[in-house]
Amino acid sequence: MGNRWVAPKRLLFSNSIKMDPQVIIIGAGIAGLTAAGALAEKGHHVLILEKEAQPGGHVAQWDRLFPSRRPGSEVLDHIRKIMDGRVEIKPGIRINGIIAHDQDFTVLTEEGTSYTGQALLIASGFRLFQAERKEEYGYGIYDNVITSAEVETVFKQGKKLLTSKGTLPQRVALIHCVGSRDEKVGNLYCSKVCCVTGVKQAIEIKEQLPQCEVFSFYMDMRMYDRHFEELYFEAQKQWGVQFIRGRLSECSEAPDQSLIIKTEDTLTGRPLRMIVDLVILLVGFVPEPETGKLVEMLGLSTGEDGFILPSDEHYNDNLTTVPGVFLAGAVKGPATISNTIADARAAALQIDSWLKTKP
Amino acid sequence: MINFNFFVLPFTLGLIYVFLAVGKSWYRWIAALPAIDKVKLTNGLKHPGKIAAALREIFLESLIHRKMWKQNPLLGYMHMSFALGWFLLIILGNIESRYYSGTHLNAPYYPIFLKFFIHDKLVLFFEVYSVPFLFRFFMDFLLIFILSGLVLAFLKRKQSKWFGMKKTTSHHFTDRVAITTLWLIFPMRLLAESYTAGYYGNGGGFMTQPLGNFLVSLTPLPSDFVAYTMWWCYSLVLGIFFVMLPYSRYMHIPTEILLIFFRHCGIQPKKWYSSFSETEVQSCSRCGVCLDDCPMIAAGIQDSQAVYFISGVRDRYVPEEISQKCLVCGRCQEVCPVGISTDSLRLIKRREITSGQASDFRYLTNGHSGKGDVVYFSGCMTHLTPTIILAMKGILTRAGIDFIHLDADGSVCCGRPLMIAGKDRQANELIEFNKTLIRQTQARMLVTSCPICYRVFREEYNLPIRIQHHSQFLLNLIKTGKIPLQGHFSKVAYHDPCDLGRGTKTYEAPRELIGKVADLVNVREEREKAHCCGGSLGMFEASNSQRNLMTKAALDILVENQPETIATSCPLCKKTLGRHASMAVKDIAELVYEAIPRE
Amino acid sequence: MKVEGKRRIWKDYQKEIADDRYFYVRSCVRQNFFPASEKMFFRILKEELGKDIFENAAHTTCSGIGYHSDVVPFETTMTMVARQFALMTESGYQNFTTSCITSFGLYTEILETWHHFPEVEARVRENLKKATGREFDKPSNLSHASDVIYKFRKEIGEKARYRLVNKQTGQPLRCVEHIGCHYSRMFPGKGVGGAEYPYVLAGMIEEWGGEVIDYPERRHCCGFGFRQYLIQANRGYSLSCSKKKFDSMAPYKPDLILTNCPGCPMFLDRWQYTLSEMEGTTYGENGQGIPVLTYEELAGLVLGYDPWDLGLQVHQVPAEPLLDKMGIPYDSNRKFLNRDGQSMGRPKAPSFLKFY
Amino acid sequence: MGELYDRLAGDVRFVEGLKACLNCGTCTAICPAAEFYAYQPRQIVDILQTHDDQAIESLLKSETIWYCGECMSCVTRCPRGNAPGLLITVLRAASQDLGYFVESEKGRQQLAIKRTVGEWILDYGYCLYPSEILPEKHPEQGPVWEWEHEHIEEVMERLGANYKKTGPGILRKVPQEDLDEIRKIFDVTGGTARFNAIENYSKQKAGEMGIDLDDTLDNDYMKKIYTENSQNHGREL
Amino acid sequence: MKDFGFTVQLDHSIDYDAKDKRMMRYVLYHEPSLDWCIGCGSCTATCSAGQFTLFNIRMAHTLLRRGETEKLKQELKKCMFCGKCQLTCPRGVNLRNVLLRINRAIELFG
Repeated sequence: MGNRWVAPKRLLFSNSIKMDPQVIIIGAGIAGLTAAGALAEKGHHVLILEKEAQPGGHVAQWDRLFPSRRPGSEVLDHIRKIMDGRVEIKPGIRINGIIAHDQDFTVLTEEGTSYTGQALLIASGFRLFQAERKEEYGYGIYDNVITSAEVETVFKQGKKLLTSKGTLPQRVALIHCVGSRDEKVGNLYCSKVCCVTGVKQAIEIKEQLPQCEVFSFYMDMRMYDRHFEELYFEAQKQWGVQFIRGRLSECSEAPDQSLIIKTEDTLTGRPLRMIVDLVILLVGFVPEPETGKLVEMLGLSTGEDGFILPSDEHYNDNLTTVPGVFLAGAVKGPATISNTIADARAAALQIDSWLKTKP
Repeated sequence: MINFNFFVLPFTLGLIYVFLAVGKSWYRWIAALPAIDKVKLTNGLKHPGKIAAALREIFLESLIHRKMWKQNPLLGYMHMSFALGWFLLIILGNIESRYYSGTHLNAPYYPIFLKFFIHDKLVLFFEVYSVPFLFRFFMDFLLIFILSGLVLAFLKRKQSKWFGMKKTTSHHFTDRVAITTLWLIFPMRLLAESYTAGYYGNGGGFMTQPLGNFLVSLTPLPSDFVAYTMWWCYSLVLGIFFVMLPYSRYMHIPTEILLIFFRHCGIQPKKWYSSFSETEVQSCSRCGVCLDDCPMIAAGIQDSQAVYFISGVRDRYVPEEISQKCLVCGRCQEVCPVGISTDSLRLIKRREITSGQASDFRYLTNGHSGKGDVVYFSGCMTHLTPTIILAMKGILTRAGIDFIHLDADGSVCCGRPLMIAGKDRQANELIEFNKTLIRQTQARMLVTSCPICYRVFREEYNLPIRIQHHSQFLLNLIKTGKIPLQGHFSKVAYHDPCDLGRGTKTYEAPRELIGKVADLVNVREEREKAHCCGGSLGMFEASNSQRNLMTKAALDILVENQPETIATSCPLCKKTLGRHASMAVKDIAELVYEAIPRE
Repeated sequence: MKVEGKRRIWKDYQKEIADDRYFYVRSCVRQNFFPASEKMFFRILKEELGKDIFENAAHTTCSGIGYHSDVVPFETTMTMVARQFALMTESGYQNFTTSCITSFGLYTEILETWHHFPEVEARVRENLKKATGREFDKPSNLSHASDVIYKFRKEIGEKARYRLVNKQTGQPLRCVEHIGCHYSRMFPGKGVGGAEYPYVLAGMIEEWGGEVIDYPERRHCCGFGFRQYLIQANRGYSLSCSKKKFDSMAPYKPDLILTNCPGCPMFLDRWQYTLSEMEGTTYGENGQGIPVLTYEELAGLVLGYDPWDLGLQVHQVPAEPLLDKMGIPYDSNRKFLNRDGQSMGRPKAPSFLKFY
Repeated sequence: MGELYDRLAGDVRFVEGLKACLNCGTCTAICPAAEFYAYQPRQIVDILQTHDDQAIESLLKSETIWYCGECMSCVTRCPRGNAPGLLITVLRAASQDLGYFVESEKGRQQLAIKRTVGEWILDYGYCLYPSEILPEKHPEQGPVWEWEHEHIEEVMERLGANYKKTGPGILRKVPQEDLDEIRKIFDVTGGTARFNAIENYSKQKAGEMGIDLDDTLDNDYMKKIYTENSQNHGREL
Repeated sequence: MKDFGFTVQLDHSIDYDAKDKRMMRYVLYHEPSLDWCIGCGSCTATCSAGQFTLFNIRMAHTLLRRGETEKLKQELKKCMFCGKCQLTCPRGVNLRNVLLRINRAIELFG
């Protein structure tokens, strides 16, 4: 059995924490944490460097997950359980250099400390699109234009979704494809998760405010994954969420701070104007700028979308052109949580076998 | 000799009342008949043949309850015992009373209460074959006959399943009073006669005399007094029943008689609510036989079956969704003991709802329609099952028929879907349009693949040319050797489409046709009793899932004898059944086409 | 409404505007309807700011209206524009300033086109040579006249004798800005403040003490639509567009509408009249309408020029109520006098719209 | 790809204007023409990207392409970088050069524009000139313009214009040699050809319609195209 | 009032808040399955009337939702009621009843 010869290794590490880690993971989001857990289980010594003060990444900010609407914390706790005690996490780290030796990598931080590992896993994830950039939607200008992320925060705090005046919204519009599929902001790709997030939030809003009319403005409903279409159906059948095919063109504020949205009702081919109390922008994924630095330091390549390219998109999805540098999760582009977890496990497996075959 | 006593008054008054009430209604309905129907009626009544036929039906249905027997023997017997038993009791009672009174004219109550007035003639043991004895014997016999029915009726209330009825209708107040009194009538008669016989020590029959003696021996009270009270009760329940009858479901008894006469005089349902409809509605006995035979039950729909719908009509309020919640498959019509035309009643109500709705088909501009010997109209639905069109065109070509496919590029609907929604006026615009198209072809025959079209072609188009459903047409081709057959299917179950089967009574042609190309396995409920596939265009208020349940129910019966293929002759049925069937569902045209050797 | 949000965006769209030596080309529409505004632009730049601004008598239209009403081919218009550049080059200037927004948009578009399709530029140079024997350099800086005023809004503000403040109440005047569609719609980067929240006029208003009012149909076109106005049968479109804007801004009770496009002020001014004659509806308090100003007129007013020198008398919607609010003195008797002080008679008074 | 499509695709504005439409409708949403006419910019782009010559030809002959006001609001919004407004300019050019414009009421109006704005460019060096803006043709200009027009010299002088005079300045007389240059430019670059096309096709059509059309501004055909809306164009229900 | 030779034009844009929603409410109450529509257009594609004229069921549904009663009235008259649309609907919307109910709603509120 594998364990027989893995055992001494683990022994070796357990009594020499001081020693350099085998694997350095950059980013303590679900990708980083999952990979860390998987590697630790295989007996590798793992160190995670995280720029935020707290691990958990975006999932930590999210209330409930699609399609099942189970709390995000459940998933996070599960992942933590696997790695707790076996993995060391260094929060608040700013990386300002990586030196690749022939056998290992040294990561230099702004604090001047340095960490060396034989393998490097980039799991630094993504950033949410900054809605201000979609100027005509008036985010940051009109008080009642908010993002899907803010909605999650409200739900996570167990609060009610209210207008800027503190009243219950009578009508809410969810806007799809904000910062995605839009050359005006330089993102031609689809962010994959917004459609279903929109449907999920629409349902959650109806749960919370049954009297509230919820409209969803979409171009295509991309319900590509398991149970997504069913969720969409539920939103229509059970919650009477109304879906209007047409992309939001512009938003303006009425004297009473409600919003006048302009879109085409493409199924009638006519402009449509509607007054809503709250506009929710379903913001997409953009590459994490910090990751850009890593890409330069390591001489990796990115696609037109700015996300890192693996050495082969089909069969070497977790490898890069640089031996010893691996990828997991949304650094490679928009991904769901379940995809990310699976991807991180795959990365761990790749790293494990790489470390073993290493001379 | 004065044969009178005050206790006969309730009965007598009740009897007079019921005769007046029923007479009044009959008069009202007849008076309200449209002129044409009045003529039909008077002509019919001059025609002894028709009267005879009517009487025969009345005897078979109202007394013997033939349809009930078919439905379930127990149920049939129960109804017969009451109806026939009572009828004979009255007849025999009259003869008996004449024998005693020696006159033909007796007060109406006299035969009913005969045993009260007549009890002096002592019948000795050796006079077994004397007239009075025989009378007493048969009267008692009939009484038992009726009471046995009563017992069954009582059981039915408790155990309707035994009578093949899963569902029964509930009763109104008047119904309850009527049924209680009805049930009490004969036990009362029994008691009255028995006590009397017991008191006098004679006058009873083989049942009433011993029972009388026994009862008298038990009763502490003076038995003449008890007997007298019983006669009062007997007369009272009779009286109350008669008074209640016009306001209870038992009104169907006199109404049905009138209805039968109407029918035999050739009076038919109208497109609008007519006096005929009213008699139909009033003849409904609320027996609820239509409940179990309604395919909607399979979908858990239990509020809009014919009996409920009709009682709504009777009470002059039918919620729209009830009128619309029906497959109009005609299955209930087949089993209704009274033979009420439930479908046309349903459509009458639908017309009231929708006939006003606007339509505008001016966009239909008379395009080309080539000429041909036979004009083939595939129909809208068939456009959704192109294999049928393919098969038909293949066969027609192979048979060397000079045909033209009238609706090759899109059908103008035949109009039935509108009619079944109650929009006849709108439908006629389409009918007129199609008629012109068809005439232009100068064809001698119109063939369609869609029973829906076929039915409306026959019922509403009155075209000067022959109209056939493709099942009939293909059968003819085979018989006349126009198409060679080679292939043979084994174990095919045939599903009767509502509009082809019950709609146009076309049961044999498709079966014979299948017989030519396959082994037909029989289906438990077929022909008149075939289930609707669930896809009916007549249904508006069923959800998709409810329709699926009906389809599954129909399929379960079709597959009972493990067929390898399900055959039907309606594109809609094919599509509907095909959605859930585990085996191939083919139109008979496809079967035939596949059986033709390829060249 | 969070103004910080807008400020952030305004910061992102700061364009390069030359600070002297402007080669100026006139606007077809402004010359006809707001001649004094172009006059004022020269006076402000020369007299108030001491800048060098030059007009070449040989310059002409860019043919923009002809182009956008589709009777003039793109090829021709590009060559017309090239000719203007040639005149600039010959006059020894590099900073090109247009009085017209349509022109500004067109110049921008053409320069972009030449940038992406050098072969087109080559062809145009060839054609120009063939037709006129002229050659040209592309301008090193392209600006609209309103950009220039925006650039010097502070200087003007410092010299201001009047501010956009209601003399009685001391409240800032509620100003609605209307940006010409072709200013930044096609190339947001080429306009101060971008396409969604242009700052070019808002900047002036803020600087000179007014309050900028945002309203739902702020971005809506005034409705010129070229062929949609030029042909009488199509003017319903033009009218309806402006009506839409008026109805949308009315609840905010604006004191004035400020514009940077030649056509817009004319339409926003005339359509108020037309609507009043057509439906009896007037905007603004007691039927006086909402005054519509060009940025030069407004600059002139704050700098204390005589309203009649600014040409406010040729507005159909009277400016007097605004002047009163701002506390600017004016002599009603001189409103319709010619240069030598003789009367030119008076226009007829409209049936509904106030007339002073 | 058809001939007609290739012809359009030859135009740089077409190349800039047509990337790939995903039919989101952001253009129609804010299009003034879509508000006041039976018009959708989205539909235009959608038809063009079918590359279907038949569809394109009927488009060139239709009223539809003439509804746009070329405000270019659509350009700002398109998430795919299409420019419906630009495409319209290309379509209108083709419609005129191919003579399809006379097939639609709105298209026929081009002659009136050519004979006014078009000619004025060549006559005055500017698209408009006060003397030409007649109050009777522009009632909406109101009494002030009427008054202005009546006293045009004085008013222009009062407002500091150099009306009809030589040298630089507002509304000056553009020197003849410069006007000649413009004319040359029009000859060389197809402006004149466009003018002739509009004239000839219009005269032809006027003949077909049996309506009198001479070279003046005042004739039945000109009156008709300038003032008439014989059909709804989606202006009212 | 003065005649200028042109007038203010109808605004085609759907002002959602200005429209009458009674018909939509009525139909949705009586036929909730209409809420399941995903606007795929199968109904319109197969429509019998659609073979002969511009009749768009998907459009009719949208008009209903937007409260565009007048246009809806005109549209619906063209329906032949054949039921093909219902057979092709991937979401199993009970379309014939929808059409019937819209007609009813037109009678009630039109």
